[in-house]
Amino acid sequence: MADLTASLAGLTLPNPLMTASGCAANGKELHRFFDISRLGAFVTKTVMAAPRSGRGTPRMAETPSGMLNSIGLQGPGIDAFADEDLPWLASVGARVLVSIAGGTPAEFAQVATRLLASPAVTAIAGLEVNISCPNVASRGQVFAIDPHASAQVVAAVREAVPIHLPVFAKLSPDVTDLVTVAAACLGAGADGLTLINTTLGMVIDTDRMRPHLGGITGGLSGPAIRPIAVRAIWQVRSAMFAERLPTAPIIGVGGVASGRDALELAAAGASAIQVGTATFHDPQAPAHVLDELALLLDARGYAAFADVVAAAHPERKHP
Amino acid sequence: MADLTASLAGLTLPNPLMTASGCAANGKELHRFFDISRLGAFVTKTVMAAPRSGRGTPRMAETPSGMLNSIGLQGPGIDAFADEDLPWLASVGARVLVSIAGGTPAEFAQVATRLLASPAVTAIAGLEVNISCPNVASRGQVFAIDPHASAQVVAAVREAVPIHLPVFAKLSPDVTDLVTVAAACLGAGADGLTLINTTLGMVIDTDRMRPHLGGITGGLSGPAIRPIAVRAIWQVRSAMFAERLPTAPIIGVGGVASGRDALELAAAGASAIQVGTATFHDPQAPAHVLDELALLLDARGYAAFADVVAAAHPERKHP
Amino acid sequence: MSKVAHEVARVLSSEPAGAYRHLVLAAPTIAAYAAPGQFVAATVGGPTSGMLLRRSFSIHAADPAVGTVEIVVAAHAAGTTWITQRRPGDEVDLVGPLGRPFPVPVRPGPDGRTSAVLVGGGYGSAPLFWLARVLRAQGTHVEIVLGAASADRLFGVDLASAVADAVAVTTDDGSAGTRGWVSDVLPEVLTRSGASDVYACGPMAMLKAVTDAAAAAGAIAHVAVEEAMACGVGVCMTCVMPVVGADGRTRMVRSCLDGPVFEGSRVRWDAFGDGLCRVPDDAVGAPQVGGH
Amino acid sequence: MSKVAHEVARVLSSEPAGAYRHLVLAAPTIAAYAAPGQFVAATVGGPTSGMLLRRSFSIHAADPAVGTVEIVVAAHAAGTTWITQRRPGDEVDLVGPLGRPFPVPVRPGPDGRTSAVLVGGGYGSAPLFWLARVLRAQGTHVEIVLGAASADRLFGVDLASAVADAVAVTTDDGSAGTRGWVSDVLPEVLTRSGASDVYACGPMAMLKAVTDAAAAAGAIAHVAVEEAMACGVGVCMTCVMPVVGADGRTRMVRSCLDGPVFEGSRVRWDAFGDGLCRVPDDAVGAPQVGGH
Ligand SMILES: Cc1cc2nc3c(=O)[nH]c(=O)nc-3n(C[C@H](O)[C@H](O)[C@H](O)COP(=O)(O)OP(=O)(O)OC[C@H]3O[C@@H](n4cnc5c(N)ncnc54)[C@H](O)[C@@H]3O)c2cc1C
Ligand SMILES: Cc1cc2nc3c(=O)[nH]c(=O)nc-3n(C[C@H](O)[C@H](O)[C@H](O)COP(=O)(O)OP(=O)(O)OC[C@H]3O[C@@H](n4cnc5c(N)ncnc54)[C@H](O)[C@@H]3O)c2cc1C
Ligand SMILES: Cc1cc2nc3c(=O)[nH]c(=O)nc-3n(C[C@H](O)[C@H](O)[C@H](O)COP(=O)(O)O)c2cc1C
Ligand SMILES: Cc1cc2nc3c(=O)[nH]c(=O)nc-3n(C[C@H](O)[C@H](O)[C@H](O)COP(=O)(O)O)c2cc1C
Ligand code: FES
Ligand code: FES
Repeated sequence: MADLTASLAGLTLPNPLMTASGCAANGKELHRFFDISRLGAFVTKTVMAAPRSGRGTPRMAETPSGMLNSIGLQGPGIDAFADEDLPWLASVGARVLVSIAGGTPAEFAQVATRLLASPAVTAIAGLEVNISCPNVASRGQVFAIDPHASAQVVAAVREAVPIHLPVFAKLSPDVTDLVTVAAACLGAGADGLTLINTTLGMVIDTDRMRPHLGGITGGLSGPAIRPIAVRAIWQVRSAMFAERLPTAPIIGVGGVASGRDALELAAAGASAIQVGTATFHDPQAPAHVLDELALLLDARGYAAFADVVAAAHPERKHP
Repeated sequence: MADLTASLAGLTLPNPLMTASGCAANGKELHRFFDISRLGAFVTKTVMAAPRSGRGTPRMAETPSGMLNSIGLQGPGIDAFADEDLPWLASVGARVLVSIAGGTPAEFAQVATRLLASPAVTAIAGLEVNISCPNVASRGQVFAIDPHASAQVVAAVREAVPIHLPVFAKLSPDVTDLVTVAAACLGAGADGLTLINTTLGMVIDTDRMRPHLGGITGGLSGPAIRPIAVRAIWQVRSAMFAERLPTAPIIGVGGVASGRDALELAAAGASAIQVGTATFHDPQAPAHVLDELALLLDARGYAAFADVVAAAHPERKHP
Repeated sequence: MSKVAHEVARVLSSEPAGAYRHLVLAAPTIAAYAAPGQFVAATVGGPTSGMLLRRSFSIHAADPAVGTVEIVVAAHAAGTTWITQRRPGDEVDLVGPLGRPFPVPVRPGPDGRTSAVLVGGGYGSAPLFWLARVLRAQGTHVEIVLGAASADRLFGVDLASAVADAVAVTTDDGSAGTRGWVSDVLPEVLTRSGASDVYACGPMAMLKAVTDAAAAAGAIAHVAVEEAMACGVGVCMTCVMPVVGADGRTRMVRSCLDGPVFEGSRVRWDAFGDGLCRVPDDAVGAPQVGGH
Repeated sequence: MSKVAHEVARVLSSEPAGAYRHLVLAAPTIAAYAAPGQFVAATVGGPTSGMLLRRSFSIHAADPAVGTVEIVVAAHAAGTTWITQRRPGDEVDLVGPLGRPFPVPVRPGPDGRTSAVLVGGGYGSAPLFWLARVLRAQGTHVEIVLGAASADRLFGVDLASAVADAVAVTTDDGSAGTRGWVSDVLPEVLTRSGASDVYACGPMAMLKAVTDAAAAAGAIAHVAVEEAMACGVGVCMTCVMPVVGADGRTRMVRSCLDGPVFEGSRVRWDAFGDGLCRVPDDAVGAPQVGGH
C-alpha cells in the first residue's frame, strides 16, 4: 500500500484528496455519503464578510462534459461560518482549508482575522484565497487577472494570519501570462497555489434567444476543462523548475473525476488534488477518486504519492 | 425557407457555413462526402511560405467532448497551394477563405502576395490571418497574445492584398483582454475577426508518465470549448455595441456540431459559422449543420439568417 | 437531513403511459427510506456520457417490501430521453430519496377528519397517488384534481379513483375531462371538500395558482417545485429560490434540500417571471446598489 | 481516392472470438466498395457520447452480395469496449472503406505462379483471410503465419487452414503453436515458399521485423500500420508517419489516406521509438535548428 501522505507548505495531510471550493458546500451534505474526515482536507465554499444571496436563477447550464455556473458567491457570511460551519467540520474531524474572498484586500484580511476567532480554529489546515472574485476598485473585474491586485490581496491575508497557517492563492486560467500572476502571489507571501478556478464561458438559450444564465457569463468546469488545468499546472511547475518562480506546492483542480485524472494532475506538478464538478455526478466522487488513486499507485508499484508529483517533467526524471 | 445569405465585410455568401482551418484539409477529401461548393465558404488549412513537415507524433489526444492537437502547421507551402490546391478548389466552384501564417509579419505578406499570383485567384473570397502561430521575434510566443505584434501582422497583410479582398484576423482566446487584441487588429485594417482558435491545453500519458503529445502542449477544440467561443464572440460583439470597438463582422468557430450550436454562436454575434472538430466525428458535419440551421430558422419563423445574428444581445433587441 | 442512499438500480420494467414512460427500478435502500414528495437523481448517458449532471424525478411509488422505486419520465431533452430508452435489465445510477416529503395535514375539520386535495399537472401527478394512499390510510379524506395540456399528457387518471374519494380532470384542449385549467375547478373542489391542505406538483404557474386558490379557501398549499438542479444533494447552490423563513425574512434556499416541497404561501412568486428568478431586494444578502 | 460511403450500419451478430469480438454489420454500400487492407471508422458511445473521434477497424470481410462488413475488435479502452458491447439490432455509424488496399503480387516465381506469405499479429490477422481468398482465387500460393502473446489473443487459426496452403502459429508463451515470435519462423517460411510478397498487419515492432525478414529474403513487404487517427478520412493530419516517396524523399504522409498499407522498405522505421515518432531531419519541411 503506497504511502499517500501529501506534504504542502509545511502542511502534512494523510492523503492528497480534497473537495473543491463551492462544490461540496460546508460538509454536512456530503457527510451523508462518506466520512469527509477521510479526505486529506475539506475545502469550504468561499466565504465573504457579510451574508450573500448570490445571483438569481438560472445559475447553471450543462455543457458538453462540463457545466457553467454563476452562483455569485452565495454564503452565510464569516460570522455564521466561524461560529457554526467550522465547528461542525471540526466535530467530524475534518482538516479544513477555508476559502475566503472579499471585494477589497481589506475585506479579505477582515474575513481571515474573524476566522481566527472561531472556537474551531484548530480545525483550520490553511486558507485558500479566492481571487477570482470581483474587485470593487476596478469596476468588477476580478483580482485574479491583475498580478498587482492579486498580490495586494495575498499580502493582506498573509499579514492577518499566523505564519504557521499556509495561505494558497487560487488562480484563474483566463490570463495571458499565468506565471506572472503566480510570481506576484508567491512574492506577496503565498505559501502555495491552487490551479485552476473555472474558465469564463457562456451559453445562450436558443429558445429564448438570450443568455441562459441570469449572470450572462459563468464559470466553465468539469472534465471538459481538465486539459486546461493540466496545462496550467504544467506551465507553473515548469517555471519553478526553470527557476523563474520560487518552488512552492501546487494544489491541482479542474475536471478530475477518476484516479487516473488525479494521477494526471499530480504528474503535471500538483501536490494535492481537488475534486469539484465530479461531485455533482457522484456525491462520493472525492472518496472514490482517493480509492482509485491508491489502487493505481499500488498497481504501478509506486511506494508513495510523493513519487508521482511532477513525475512527467523531464527535470524531475533527470534532475 | 429563410434567406440564408451571410454578409460580412462586403462579402456576400450564399449561406453562413464554413469549414474551419485545419479541419477540412484543402477540400478534396471532404468533397467525397458532400459537395463543398454548397458551403458559404471553404476555409483552407493554414499555409506558410515553405513546405512544412509539422511535428512528430502523437499529434493528438481525445479529451472529454473535445480533442487536443499539435499538428505544427504541416503543409505544402504557398507555391504548391497556389498552383495546385487553390485551382482544384476553384474547379469545384468553392468560395475560398485562405488561411495564412508566417513567422514574421513579412512572411505573412509574402504568403499573401504569392497567393495573388495563383491562376485561381478569383476563387479567393478573403484571407484569414492565423496569428496563433509562433512569432520568431519573441522566442516562439504566438503573435495572438500580443496586440502590437498582431496589429503588425494584420497591417502587413492588409497592405499586400487589394482592398476588395476582406482580411479576417483569427484570434486566440488565451488572453486576459480579448477586446484589446480585437481592437488592435481592426485598427490595423482587419475587415473582420474569426473567433476562436483553440485554447491551450495538455494531456499527460499516465502510463508513460510524460506529456502525451510530442509537442507537449496542444490546442483544445470541440464541443468542450463551445462555451468559451460563445463567451468570446459575446464579449467582442458587446464591445462593438458599446462602441469600444468599431463594428465589424465576426466569424464564429468553436465546438459547433449541430444547427442549434450554429444558432447559438450566431445569437452571440457571429455573422458566419465554421465547423471544425465535429468534422472528424462526421465528415458531412459542415453540410449537416447547414441543413439543420436552415430547418431551425424555418421552424422558428425567421425570415433570414441575418435576423439571428447578435439576436441575444439586448442592444440588438432594444436598440 | 434524512437518510439517503447511492445505489445502482436495475430496471425491472419500463412501460409507456400516455406521453410518458413508467419505470420500475430495483433500489431497495432508497425504497426503504422514501416518503411521498421526495425524489431520486439519476446519472444519464452511460459511462462515456458527455452529460455530467444528474436528472431528478419524483418518486411515484416506493415499496420497501419488494425493494422497488417507481418513476414517471417525460422525454424532455437528451438526458430524459436516455432514461425513457432504458429497458429491463439495464442499470441506472440513483441517489435518493432526496428532499423533504409532503407533510401530513394536522388540522381536522368539523367532522374530526382531516381533508386534503391533491393537484397534479402533467407528470406532476406522479407522486400524488402514493401520497393519497398514505393519507387515506391515516384517515384523511382525499380528492384528486389532474390537469394537462391534452389527454395523452395526463398521468394516472386510472389510478386516481382507486386512491381518492373524488377525482376531477381538466385538459387545455378538452380532449379529456373539463376543458380548462386545474385552477378553474379547484375553488369549487376546495369549497365542497373543506380541505385544510392542498398538495400540488406541476408547472410553476400552476403552483402559484394553486397557492392563490388555497389561500382564498383558507387552506394551506404544499407545493413541490422543479427548479433546475445540478447535484440534487445540496452542494452546488444552483437550485435556489426565494422563500420566506419562520423569521419572516426571505432567503435563497436550496430547493433540493429545503424543498422540493414548500408551503406555497412562503414562496416569493413575485420573483419569478419569463423563465428567470430574481433575487428579491429584501432577501438576506441581496446585492446592494453599487455592490456585488 | 477510391469510393467511400457514410452509413449507419445495423449489427447483425456479435460473437466472442478468443480475447476479441467478431461483429457482422449490415453496411451495403461500404461492402460494395471494399477491398482487403481497407478499414472502416466508427463513432463510439452513442448520441450523448463524450468521445468525439472515430475508431478504426480493419475490414475482416466484406460481402457485397449480402451487404455485410465484418470487423474483429479488441476491447482496448472505452471506445472499443463500447463497440464490443453492441448487440444485434444496435446501430453503428460507419465511414468506409478507407485507405488503400493491399496490392496484389506481380512477380511470378520460377513456376510461373505468384506466392505470398501473410503475417498477422493478434487481431492484426483479421484482414488477412479475405486477402488470402482473393489471392488464391487469382492463383497465388498463400501461406499464413499467425502470432500473438497467448492462445486467446490469436485470431482466426481455424479460418487460416481453409484459405491458405500452409499455416504456422507462434505464441510468446507457447500456449499455442511454436513458442516465440512470428519473426522467428518467418525466414524459414519465406525461404521454403519462395514468396515474392509478404503481407503483414500487427504491432509496429512486428511490422519492422517482417520488413527486415522480407528484405533478407528478397521479397517485398506490404505492411498495414495502425497509427492513432482522429478523422480517418484525411482531413486532420494526426495520423502521419515518415515514408520515403518515389522521388527518394521522406514526407510525413497520412496513414489513413496514403496507407494504412505501405511498402515496408519505404517506412522510416528509424524515426519510431518509445511510443513516439520523430520527424526525420531529412524529411521535406522538417524543422530547422533555430526554426519552427
Ligand atoms: C424535484 C424534481 C422532480 C422532478 N420530477 C420529474 C418527474 O417525475 N418526471 C419527469 O419527467 N421530470 C421530472 N423533473 C424534471 C426533470 O428533472 C427534467 O425534465 C430533466 O432534468 C431534464 O433533463 P434533460 O436531459 O431531458 O434536459 P436538459 O435540458 O438537457 O437538461 C440540462 C440540465 O438542466 C437540468 N434541468 C433541465 N430542466 C430541468 C427541470 N425541469 N428540473 C430540473 N432540472 C432540470 C437537468 O438536470 C440538466 O442538468 C423533476 C425535476 C425536479 C427538480
Ligand atoms: C487502420 C487501423 C486499423 C485498425 N484495426 C483494428 C482492428 O481490426 N481491430 C481492433 O481491435 N483495433 C483496430 N485498430 C485499433 C483501434 O482503432 C484502436 O484500438 C481504437 O481506436 C482505440 O480506441 P479506444 O477508445 O479503445 O482507446 P482510446 O485510447 O480511448 O482512444 C483514444 C483515441 O486514440 C485513438 N487511438 C488509440 N489507439 C489507437 C490505435 N491503435 N489506432 C488508431 N487510433 C487509436 C482513438 O481513435 C481515439 O481517438 C485499428 C487502427 C487503425 C488505425
Ligand atoms: C457550482 C460551482 C461553484 C463554485 N464555487 C466556487 C467558490 O465558491 N470558490 C472557488 O474558489 N471556486 C469555486 N468553484 C470552482 C471550483 O472550486 C473549481 O476550481 C472548478 O470548478 C474546477 O474544478 P472542477 O472541474 O473539478 O469542478 C465553483 C465551481 C462550481 C462548479
Ligand atoms: C487538428 C486541428 C488542426 C487545426 N489547424 C488549424 C490551422 O491550421 N489553422 C487555424 O487557424 N486553426 C486550426 N485549427 C483550429 C480550428 O480551425 C478551430 O479554430 C478550432 O478547432 C475550434 O473550432 P472547433 O471546436 O469547431 O474545432 C485546427 C484545429 C484542429 C482540431
Ligand atoms: S441541486 Fe445542488 S444544491 Fe440543490
Ligand atoms: S486520421 Fe485524419 S488525416 Fe488521417
